[in-house]
Amino acid sequence: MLASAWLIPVLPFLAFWLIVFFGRRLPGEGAYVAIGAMVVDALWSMAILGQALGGRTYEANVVWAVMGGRSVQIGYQIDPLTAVMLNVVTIVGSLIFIYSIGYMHGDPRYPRFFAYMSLFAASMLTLVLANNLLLLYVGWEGVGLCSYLLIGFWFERPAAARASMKAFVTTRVGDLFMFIGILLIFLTVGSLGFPAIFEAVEGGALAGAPLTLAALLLFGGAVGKSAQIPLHVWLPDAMEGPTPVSALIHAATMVAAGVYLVARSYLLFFASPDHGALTVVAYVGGLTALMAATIGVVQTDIKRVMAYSTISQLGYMMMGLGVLGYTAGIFHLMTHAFFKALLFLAAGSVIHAMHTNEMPEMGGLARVMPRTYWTMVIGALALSGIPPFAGFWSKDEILLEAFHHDRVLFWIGLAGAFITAFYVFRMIFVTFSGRLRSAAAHPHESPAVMTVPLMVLAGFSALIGFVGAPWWGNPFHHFVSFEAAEGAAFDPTLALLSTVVGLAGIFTAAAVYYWRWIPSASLRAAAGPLYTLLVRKYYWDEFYQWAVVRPLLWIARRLRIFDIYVIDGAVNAVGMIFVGLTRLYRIFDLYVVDGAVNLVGWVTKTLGAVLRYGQTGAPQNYLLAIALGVILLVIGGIIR
Amino acid sequence: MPWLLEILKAIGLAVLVFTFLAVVGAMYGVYLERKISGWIQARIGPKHVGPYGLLQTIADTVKLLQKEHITPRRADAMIFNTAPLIVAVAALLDWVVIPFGTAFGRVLVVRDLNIGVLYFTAMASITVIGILAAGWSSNNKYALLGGLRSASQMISYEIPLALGILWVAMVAGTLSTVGIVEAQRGGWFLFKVPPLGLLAAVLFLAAATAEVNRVPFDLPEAESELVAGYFAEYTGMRFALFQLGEYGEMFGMAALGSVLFFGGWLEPNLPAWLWVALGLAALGVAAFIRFSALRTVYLLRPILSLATLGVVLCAVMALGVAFGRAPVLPSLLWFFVKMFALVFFLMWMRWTYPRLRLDQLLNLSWKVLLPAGLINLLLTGFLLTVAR
Amino acid sequence: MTVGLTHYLVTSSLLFCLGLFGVLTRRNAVAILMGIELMLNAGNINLIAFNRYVAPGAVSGQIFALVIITLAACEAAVGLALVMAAYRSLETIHVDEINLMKW
Amino acid sequence: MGELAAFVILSAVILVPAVIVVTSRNIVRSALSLVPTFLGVTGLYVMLHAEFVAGIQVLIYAGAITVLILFVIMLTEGGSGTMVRQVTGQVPLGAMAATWLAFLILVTLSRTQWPVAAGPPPQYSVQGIGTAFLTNYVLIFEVTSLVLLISLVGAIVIARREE
Repeated sequence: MLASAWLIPVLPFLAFWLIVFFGRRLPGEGAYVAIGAMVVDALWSMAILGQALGGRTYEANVVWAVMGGRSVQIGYQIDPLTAVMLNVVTIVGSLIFIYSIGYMHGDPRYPRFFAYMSLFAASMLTLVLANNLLLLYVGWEGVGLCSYLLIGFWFERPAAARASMKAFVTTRVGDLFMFIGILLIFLTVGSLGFPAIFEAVEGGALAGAPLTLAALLLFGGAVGKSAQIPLHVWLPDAMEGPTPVSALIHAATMVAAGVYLVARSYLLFFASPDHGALTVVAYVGGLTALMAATIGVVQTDIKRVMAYSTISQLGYMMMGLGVLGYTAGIFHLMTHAFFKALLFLAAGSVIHAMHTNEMPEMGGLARVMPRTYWTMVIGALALSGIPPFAGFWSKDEILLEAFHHDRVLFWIGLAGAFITAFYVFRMIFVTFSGRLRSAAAHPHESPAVMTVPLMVLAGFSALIGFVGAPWWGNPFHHFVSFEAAEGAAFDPTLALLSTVVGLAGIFTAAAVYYWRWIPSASLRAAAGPLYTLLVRKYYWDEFYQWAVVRPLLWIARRLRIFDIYVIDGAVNAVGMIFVGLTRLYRIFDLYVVDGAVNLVGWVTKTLGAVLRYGQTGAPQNYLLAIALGVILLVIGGIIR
Repeated sequence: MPWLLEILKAIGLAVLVFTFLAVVGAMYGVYLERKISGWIQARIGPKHVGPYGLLQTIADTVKLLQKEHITPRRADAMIFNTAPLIVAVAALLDWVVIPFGTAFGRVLVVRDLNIGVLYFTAMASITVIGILAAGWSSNNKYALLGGLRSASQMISYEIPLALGILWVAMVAGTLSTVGIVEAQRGGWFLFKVPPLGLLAAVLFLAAATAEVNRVPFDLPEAESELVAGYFAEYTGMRFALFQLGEYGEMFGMAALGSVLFFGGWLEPNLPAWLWVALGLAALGVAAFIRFSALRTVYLLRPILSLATLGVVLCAVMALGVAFGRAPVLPSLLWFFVKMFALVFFLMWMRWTYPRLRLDQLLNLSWKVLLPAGLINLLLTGFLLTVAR
Repeated sequence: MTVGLTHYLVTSSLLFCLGLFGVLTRRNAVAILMGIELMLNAGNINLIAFNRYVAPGAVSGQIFALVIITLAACEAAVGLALVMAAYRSLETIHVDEINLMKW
Repeated sequence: MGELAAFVILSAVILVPAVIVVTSRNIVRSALSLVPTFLGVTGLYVMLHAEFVAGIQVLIYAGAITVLILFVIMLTEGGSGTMVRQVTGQVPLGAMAATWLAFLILVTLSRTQWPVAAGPPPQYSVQGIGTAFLTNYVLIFEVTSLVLLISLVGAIVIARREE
């Protein structure tokens, strides 16, 4: 079972090729193949989780290549972290796949969608199973590619095409750092397997500044993938892709890969002098959390709200990891995967009904699509950390850790929690309460194939938190834990505080958007410049435009001029010279070479004209000739 | 001169076999055919000449012997006159490798070649030439069509036949008929590696039926469309020779079938009480038919006779067991019982089934029997190798 | 006197030359095929005879003979198919009348 | 003695019909005359203790190839059995070549010493041949089967009547 775990990524990969080649001829136009692969993986992962709970771990390696003296090994491992990630990916993945049947129904490139999704699942599972940076990097790039393909899935829309480009390029920046980090580690340690690296760290072979540097470089990759400041700009635009993609890739799994990377190589961060790397992680995370949350408040596109919320939640995870809350971060990763996938799918269901993303056009959908409504409310409660829903436990743990290790971050996180609750319920109220504002739309409840996964996910979001519940001895902690970073004890007052903050956020949202005591317009007027700042997303895009894009373009123009006048000039000059030479050569060619060729041709022709009378075309004549030849030969043989 | 003795011995045995076949095969083959067809069609069949019409076919033979030999004008006389000989001789040569049983501690077989079954198929395939020659030389379009049909049919059905035989050869590990029979001491090949043995037997029987041009594969001599096909023009003894060849071939196939799949002359090793039970059951059936209103139903006559046969067999068997001597029946008898059971089966099919169309026939051979046979071989080989 | 290798060789060589004669002189494509078959048979006789007399222990000669028989079957099948095709399109199987691609 | 007699008889059975094959003006007769030739060759094989090859010889040559040839003859003009000129213009040359070749081969035979291995006639078993086929000669075996397959397909494709 554990020994054959390498088959888990292989299954979706096979599904990918199958669908690519046989596409529409497959059952369900390929959907069933992909779903089958995912479901099998899910069951498998559950079994693996069961065995991992029994305390069993597994690791296997094969030599992939030998570079000089060093042999590069690739392999996979099963440990609690991997087991948890496996389950998150496969379970959420299969639910989203099923949902996609309904959402992508009638799309012209329906099979291709499932092919890409399968490929993504394969890469993600590879990434999760890898026990070395190399294989992990392979999966990492794989998911990057799939994200690119899937964001640009509707490439007819220029927006989608541009968004996919942006996502790819932005993440590349991070990946570059990560690659450098990997090389650094390989040079210092001489191996890419995590066990070897950790040994080196513990043995002190890799320590001090290089260690911090390597950790930070790796973190650069994580920043890119997990859309942390300053590389967060791609994620909101990535919402141009189909909603299941946003749910699976840009909420549940891929963006969490960054967090997973940090967690996987946690020792590197932890061992850096006085947790330098960790502090960076923590502050980047915290700032991201707060900033993204504030932006999320003013968004009108339902999916963009989700996107910013995702960014801020990822910030929470980073923060959690940063403040020595290893378990808390992973825990939040898991819970977030479930409830954010739920929220996205619910939003997708809404979009499916309304054929628009703009919340101002919606409203009053609660009556029309109750299932979607209630599941989404559960998701929202989970997100805003109201007990007993999943989000509460994990977020509370993060705040707890922050409280114990870094007060500033604690307050940031608390503020973030308030804003989170506010924007998510703002979205709920604007979308579902009041009356329908768009006359054109005729909303309807989505088919069962979409709502059933919603309900399942809602169940998860409601209950999954209890695996971290303190009064059951907090089992998750004992399962996934980093022995050096001991989790702080549960603190009722803090829990109460975060709950109250969350409720306050909800109440404020209700006050503004449900009871309308304070009309939102007046708020905007009051907030004035702050509002513009938020709407402009802190001018990040403009900043990049000014700081990166424009200089690049300027240099490019200069280079173009250089290219035209110098390089092309040189090439043309060479061309001229050769043209001249060939003119000379042509004469020689005409009279000498052609003359020879013609001579040969003439000789052949004349000979042929004579000899052709020997060619009767009747095989028997030829045979006769052969027989006579044989006779002559035999005679010769006898005489000699 | 040992070789002379060898030749003489072979000739002597051949003559024995020939007479046996000429009498049993041709005459009583025809007689059986007519009787069974009679039963199946609720007629009585021949009954005037001799008791139960037993002498009917002898009379027919005599008649045929006196008839004139007509050679059609513009027919190629030489080939026309040789063709029946080819058919008859080929059919008779089949019997060289058929073991009839054991007596005086040696196997009763003309020649136990170490390529026995291969030889059999080869001889069977020779028949085609005779038929083709006959069809062409009698300068008659029906005959020619019949000849062509039978050529295509036999060529295409030799392959499934060979596949069926190959299966047996593979399981038995030898090509010699005697060896194959000896290999079945453990149990009939019919039940070997079930159900593949059965499949092979079905293949063999179907192909054999087609090989001897009998219904449902009797297109070459379809009376209703080709006026008896390739021997439409033949008269008198040559016609009789064709008949002899045909029945000899059929009996040969039946004999080979019994050798390949039903353990040849070996007696099935069942416990005595089972024999007694069988005998009583057969007796019961017979009595029921005999004394119930059913006796008027001609259709049941074969069952009646078979039941009687069964009774006799089982009675002898039980006696033998009682006196504790084995083998109870002489092996010859066992062989003939099995052979005639198959013959009866063939005739039964002939009078039960309609005729196939040519395309159906070829499709059956190429699209059903051939792949089935190949897969059968493959599977069996795999199983045997794995089992070993 | 007993039969030796030479006897077989003589027979086979005569058969071979007869086949050659047929191939050289017949104008019916099928007849030419028959000649070829005769030549192949002659070759087979040689193989078997040599196998029997020169290397009795081995079965190489028989193997080759079997292979040749197989190839002869292939050759007959394809050749006769060609003859059929030619007859269908040209209404003749006489090689000296089939001169579509001559000159 | 007996062996020689058998051999002579068989040679006659081989050669006389062979002459008919190459000379008869009736194509069907020459086709049918192939049969005794092949059977005679079979007899030689039996005398050489190659029973298996003999069986295959009958099965393939007499049983299959001859029938195929007859078939084609009957599907083409031969079916009418009309007598047409069957020989090309190069009969004398061909006859000359054939006779010369025969003569020369015989001369060569008479002047050659074969390394004949003495000893009792060997007993070839089908198992032996099969084993040889699947061990030393497996490549030949596979290639032959491939050729067989290809020629099968090719024959079907060529002979198919184009719609």
